[in-house]
Amino acid sequence: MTIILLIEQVLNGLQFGVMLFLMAAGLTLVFGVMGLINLAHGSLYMVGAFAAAAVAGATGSFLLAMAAALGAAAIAGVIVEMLVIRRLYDRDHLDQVLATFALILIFSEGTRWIFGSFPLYLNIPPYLSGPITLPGDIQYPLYRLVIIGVGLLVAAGLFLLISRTRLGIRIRAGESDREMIAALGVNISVLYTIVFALGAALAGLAGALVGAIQSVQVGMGEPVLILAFVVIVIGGIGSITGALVGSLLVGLTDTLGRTLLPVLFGTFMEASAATTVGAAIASMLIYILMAVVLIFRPTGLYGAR
Amino acid sequence: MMRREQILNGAVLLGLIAVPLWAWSSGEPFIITLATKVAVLGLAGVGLNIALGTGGLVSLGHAAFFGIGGYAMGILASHAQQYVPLFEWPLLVEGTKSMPVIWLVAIVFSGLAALLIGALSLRTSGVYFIMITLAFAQMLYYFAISWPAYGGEDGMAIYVRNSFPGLNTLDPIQFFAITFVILCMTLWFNARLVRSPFGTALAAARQNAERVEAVGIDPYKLRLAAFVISGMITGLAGALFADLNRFVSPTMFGWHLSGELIVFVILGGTGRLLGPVVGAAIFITLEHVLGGISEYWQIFLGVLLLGVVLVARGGVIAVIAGKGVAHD
Amino acid sequence: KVGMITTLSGGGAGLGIDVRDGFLLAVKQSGNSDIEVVVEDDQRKPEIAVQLADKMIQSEKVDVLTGIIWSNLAMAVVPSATAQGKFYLSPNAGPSQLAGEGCHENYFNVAWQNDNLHEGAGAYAKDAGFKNTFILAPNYPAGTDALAGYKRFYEGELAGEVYTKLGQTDYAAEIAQIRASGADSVFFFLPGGMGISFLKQYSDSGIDLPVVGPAFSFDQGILQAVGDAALGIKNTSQWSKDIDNPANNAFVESFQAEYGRLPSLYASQGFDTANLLLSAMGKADIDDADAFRAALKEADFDSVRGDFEFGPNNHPIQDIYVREVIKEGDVLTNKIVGVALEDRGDAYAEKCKM
Amino acid sequence: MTLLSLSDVTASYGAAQALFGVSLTVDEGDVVALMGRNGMGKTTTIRTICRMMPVKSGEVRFRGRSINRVPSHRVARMGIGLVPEGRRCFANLTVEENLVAAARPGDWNFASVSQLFPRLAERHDQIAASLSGGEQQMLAIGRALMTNPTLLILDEATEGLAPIVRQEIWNAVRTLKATSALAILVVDKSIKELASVADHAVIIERGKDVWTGPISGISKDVTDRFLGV
Amino acid sequence: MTDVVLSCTKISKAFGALQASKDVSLDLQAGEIHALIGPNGAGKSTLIRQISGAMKPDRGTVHFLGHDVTRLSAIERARLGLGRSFQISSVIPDFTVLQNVALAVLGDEGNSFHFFRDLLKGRPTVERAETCIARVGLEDRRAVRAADLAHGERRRLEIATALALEPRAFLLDEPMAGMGAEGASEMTRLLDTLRHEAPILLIEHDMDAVFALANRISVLVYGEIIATGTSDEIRSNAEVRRAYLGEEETA
Ligand SMILES: Nc1ncnc2c1ncn2[C@@H]1O[C@H](COP(=O)(O)OP(=O)(O)OP(=O)(O)O)[C@@H](O)[C@H]1O
Ligand SMILES: Nc1ncnc2c1ncn2[C@@H]1O[C@H](COP(=O)(O)OP(=O)(O)OP(=O)(O)O)[C@@H](O)[C@H]1O
Ligand SMILES: [Mg+2]
Ligand SMILES: [Mg+2]
Repeated sequence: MTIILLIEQVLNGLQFGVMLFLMAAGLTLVFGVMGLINLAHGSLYMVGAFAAAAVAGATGSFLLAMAAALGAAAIAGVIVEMLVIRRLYDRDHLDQVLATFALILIFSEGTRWIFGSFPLYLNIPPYLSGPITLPGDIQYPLYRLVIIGVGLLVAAGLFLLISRTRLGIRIRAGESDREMIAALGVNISVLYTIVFALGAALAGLAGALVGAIQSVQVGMGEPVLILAFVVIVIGGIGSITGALVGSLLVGLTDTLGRTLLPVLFGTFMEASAATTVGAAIASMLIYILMAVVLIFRPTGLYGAR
Repeated sequence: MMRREQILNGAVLLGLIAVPLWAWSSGEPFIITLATKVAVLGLAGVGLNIALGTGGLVSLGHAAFFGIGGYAMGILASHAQQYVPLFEWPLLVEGTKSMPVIWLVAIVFSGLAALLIGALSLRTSGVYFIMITLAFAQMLYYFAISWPAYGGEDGMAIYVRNSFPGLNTLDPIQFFAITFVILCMTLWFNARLVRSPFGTALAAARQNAERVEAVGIDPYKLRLAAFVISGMITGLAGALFADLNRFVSPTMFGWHLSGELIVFVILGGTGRLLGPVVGAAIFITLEHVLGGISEYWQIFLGVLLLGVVLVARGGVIAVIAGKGVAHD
Repeated sequence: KVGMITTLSGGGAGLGIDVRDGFLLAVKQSGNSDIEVVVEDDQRKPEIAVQLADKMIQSEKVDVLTGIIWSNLAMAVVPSATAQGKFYLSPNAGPSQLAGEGCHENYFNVAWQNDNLHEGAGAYAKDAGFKNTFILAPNYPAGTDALAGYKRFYEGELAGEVYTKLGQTDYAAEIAQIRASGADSVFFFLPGGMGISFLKQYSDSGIDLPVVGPAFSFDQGILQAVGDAALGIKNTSQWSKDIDNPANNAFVESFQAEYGRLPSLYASQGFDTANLLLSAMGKADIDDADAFRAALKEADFDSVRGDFEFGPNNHPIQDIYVREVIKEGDVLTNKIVGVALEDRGDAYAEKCKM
Repeated sequence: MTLLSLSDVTASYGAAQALFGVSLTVDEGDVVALMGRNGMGKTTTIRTICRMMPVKSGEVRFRGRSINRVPSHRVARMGIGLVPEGRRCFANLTVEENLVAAARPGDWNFASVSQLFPRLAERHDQIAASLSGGEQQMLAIGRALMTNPTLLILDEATEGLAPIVRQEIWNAVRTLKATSALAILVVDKSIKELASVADHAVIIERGKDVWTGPISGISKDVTDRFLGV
Repeated sequence: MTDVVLSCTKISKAFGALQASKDVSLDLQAGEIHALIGPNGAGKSTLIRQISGAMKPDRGTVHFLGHDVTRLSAIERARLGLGRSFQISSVIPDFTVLQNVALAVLGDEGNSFHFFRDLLKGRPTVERAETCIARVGLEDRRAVRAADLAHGERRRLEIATALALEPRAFLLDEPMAGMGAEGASEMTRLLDTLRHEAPILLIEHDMDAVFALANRISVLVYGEIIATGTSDEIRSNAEVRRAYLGEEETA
């Protein structure tokens, strides 16, 4: 393995990490800030991707498609929050798990009912497609660089929103004592609806952006959901910084594990056995990472202690 | 209020015998299979309920123990089937098709796994605990998928159900009887456990660990013991489930299964003795009734579950029997 | 009476729906009222499939089972169903165990042995003169079988052999490895969404090595989602909608008329399965198992893929074609460009002792 | 003018009724002491005023308007500032964030609160959860003041405070009373200290008001009967 | 009267720049009530936490009944007989008063790993619990869930729990907080008798109670003990007046 390839793989790892962050951002927001375990986050991600694919198919415009993803997911978020989620804030996590699990079923099969069982088409627009050449003669797809950019922007924006604005303070206050913040004159229900919609919109955006280089299909949200949970738990719940660091860590571990482990095993094993064993361990790697992090830091890297 | 729950519990158990008996007399063996499934998954839920309901340990990784139980059955039985010993060194160990032996192995190994996973996971709490238990189950899942010796993703089919002395296990009603008796024994154990000093201290640690420490009891040890007991019961259920299907596969380790077990527990009523059984019965009935109605039946399932969470707070048992020993 | 257990809900539902639709279309066209089809959804879970099989056998008292899409579900259901004396006709999955040691006289595979299309790809790679191929597949039994199948006919060097995680969605790392490996071609087996992701990302990476793969990632149902990234790619299949025979032409036309979409590979397999069954029903009574088995074995029906016969292990002996993805107007579809393997049986037949 | 009035208010926790008809009024600029033994319903009364629990029957009026159905946050914005029993600081926020979270414009701001409780200014960057008990109590009072209320409700606001701080708080209350029209409803266990600041008293027993009058009118007989001293 | 039951020597603890305990030395002798007073944030609760084992001191040692317990966990110290109450009531909300106290009895008996015995059918356990409940005057409320208790009642439950442990020394953090005048005087009476069972280290801001009860009073200011003495000595100490008591208390 050459140095250039290694660098490229590190870059791939970082890129994958940022992509994960984009998926995890909305989840941290809702989960960390509002204390709600939202398993349906993956469904909102799917809603965004489907909305984008539908609009892109109808209009041919990628930007409109992104706007549609944001809008559709936000609206879905508002509806879900007002009908269901609102009643779950003061319940324990278990009720939230069950209710949002039910939402997954409704969303998935509802989407299949509307769009059918086959994957949809959503592609990178021509002006963002193809590779560009980075220093060191690394060929790198432009679109992935765009995703990195968007991810970092979202990270910065969220960080400022939560830690620097009054809105952020109030949201966090509500997380610690909803009844009390209301008794002090803050309309926490509206605030929470807004936050949930924002989280949903971020999920939708992630779904649409990522959907262009993956497949837009029913059930696409589930693996993402688990990964996003892994990320925010490693980073520490409620911490935007943690989510970013967690994503990068998971991205790097996964990518490098996938490429390096088989090589590593190859040094003392027969080649084809090494590829299977290496791949098997690589597929467990992020879970091993998560377990190790939690064993040494029971509340994640940036979690409150 | 307590009384009402006891009467309800009795009614549920009676119903669980009556339905398969009726099905047996009217030649509907599939209904018996379904009832057996309820009993087995209910048993797994009862195991989870000890950790989750009494101990407050929300494990999203109980599929790990369920799967270990299943694979204990699969591995032992497949070796017995092919007359290949498991290993010959340091001592010769043969496979077996005897249920009691398989159960014992399932219980021991899932208990050991729970000890290990619990010892590490219990350092965390809350959502972190949920996720770290999930992580361990996922590791086993991916391991099982890519481990070729025992079928990988394809799993293992055991063509003939294992044997139990004196019974013909291939007869659905007899196999049901086995699972039902095990379920009842476990429920009895669970009922004793909840009122015992251990159960009381465990429930106290769920609500306020600091208080429990202040009276000189170590919550970590309580929880670990509860987690191990819980894992062993779920492991036993896994072995039975494998025998019910005469088949094991990595999906037994999947997070869907962990999720379903949680759904059973909440649906019936967290911390209720028969909660998981009621939950499993409702879920499985819905699955089979709705499945025949529409291709999009999961929408209806989703709506129903949602209704239960929003309206029937504290699970179905709480609605019928009142709050009683509720944990709100 | 036929029990169909297939995947109708969740992620992989498209395949099951196509098999079902193809099957029911054939039944409808036959006008045969003796046949009753019970369809159930297995949710792609082996446990559910096993229970449904029990239900079909015990309660519905079906004579023939069919419909399963996935190998692992087939492994769960088929052995015990055939052990109970039922017939099983596989419209899609063909795991190697069931072709070899685990074969059974009541088990008929109407699609292919799992390795077939990969073997075709390997044969094509050899014919096309590939010398240094990079191959990848998910790390599970079907994935290892796929790479083994490819290597069985491919004769060049391997630039790399990679197993990916099942369900993986991001292939940047693998694509970088491909770029660095000095390969002259790529073979991949990534069913479902994995293949879509891979192809989109591959085409965006700017690498333009020739790619070959089994038909699964280029099938009608999935192709539109891959988009132009798939154009020109060679893939191997035992069926294509442009195979020119009367049965196929009629099938494509009537399927489109009935369901308003182009038929997929899976639909063709469902259609063939039903026709095989109907042909046997015309010759023998299902209650006479031996006669019925013999009737099935004759495979006396007009397969949409042309010549079709069963080998000694009740698996097809058939041609594997090479197709190329083309665009017909706005619609992506496939065109046959050659034959990779003629009258191919499978590698496990001699292990089958029936 | 009457600012707050409760007439025959009842309320329950689930099936258990806690208030059986409480009536009281607080006039503008008035300091009213709400008294009674443990568990008699003082806190429950306050919770109904702040709409943290539903009024079963009877009526709560604030500024001439029935607030039986007004949501909690609206009531607060109409001008009620609450220092709840048990402090209930936002544990995961810093001192400063606790203070600004619900602040509304007016005389009370971070500077004036810091002046009242210098200790808070010193620890402004500390997470509330790690404050000492008394510091949390100060924070809760400061937080309520920052909403610039017209009616301040203090539920055991001096619990756990050092005598010297308690004196400061009572002094502050006296100053507020003298310099602004702020009305105060106060629950506290020290009758002696209440007597020095309150104008009126309402005594609650088993969820009903049993004695109302000027604080100076509380006789030994009344304290013996209702307050158990 | 001079047996030292509990002592801490030169305990120091810092939170970042804040020195919450500075070389604090303190002892508790058999049969006495030793009151610890001081301004809010002086470090009283922090000190109690270090003595009870909930927090590790940076430096210094804690001795209990002649053992060096500095390295023992809170649980082990509780088992040795160190009973504590929390400044903010800490009860098991879903348990009844009786169950709460029975749990403490169980802790004292030291065998919570019984899987079959029915806890509330164990006579001695329940009897012991009921005695403790009666001593704090909660006998009428024994079947009420702790969550449904009023604040003052919950404080009493807290004390009953500490009693049930039959400790060799009590650490009480503001036991009077939230009690009405009546409750406070009852509590004063209770503590007065309690000191003969086990000595009490008492943190309290209720000066009436402190002056009435304490054999000795130590005053902690900014993490340091600035004075130790009898009620009268402390009452007349000018520095204590300035830092803590203010003017009225001395009147
Ligand atoms: N959350 C609750 N659920 C059920 N009952 C409650 C709850 N909170 C209080 N109660 C009951 O309501 C009654 C009145 O309680 P409340 O807290 O209003 O008393 P209080 O006068 O404020 O007493 P204290 O001086 O102890 O604070 C008590 O009998 C108490 O047991
Ligand atoms: N974990 C912590 N991190 C930072 N500072 C802390 C922490 N715990 C306590 N402090 C600070 O240490 C000081 C002492 O706190 P402590 O709780 O011991 O005070 P106290 O004497 O009990 O006061 P009170 O009488 O108000 O309860 C306070 O200023 C507090 O803010
Ligand atoms: Mg109160
Ligand atoms: Mg303190």
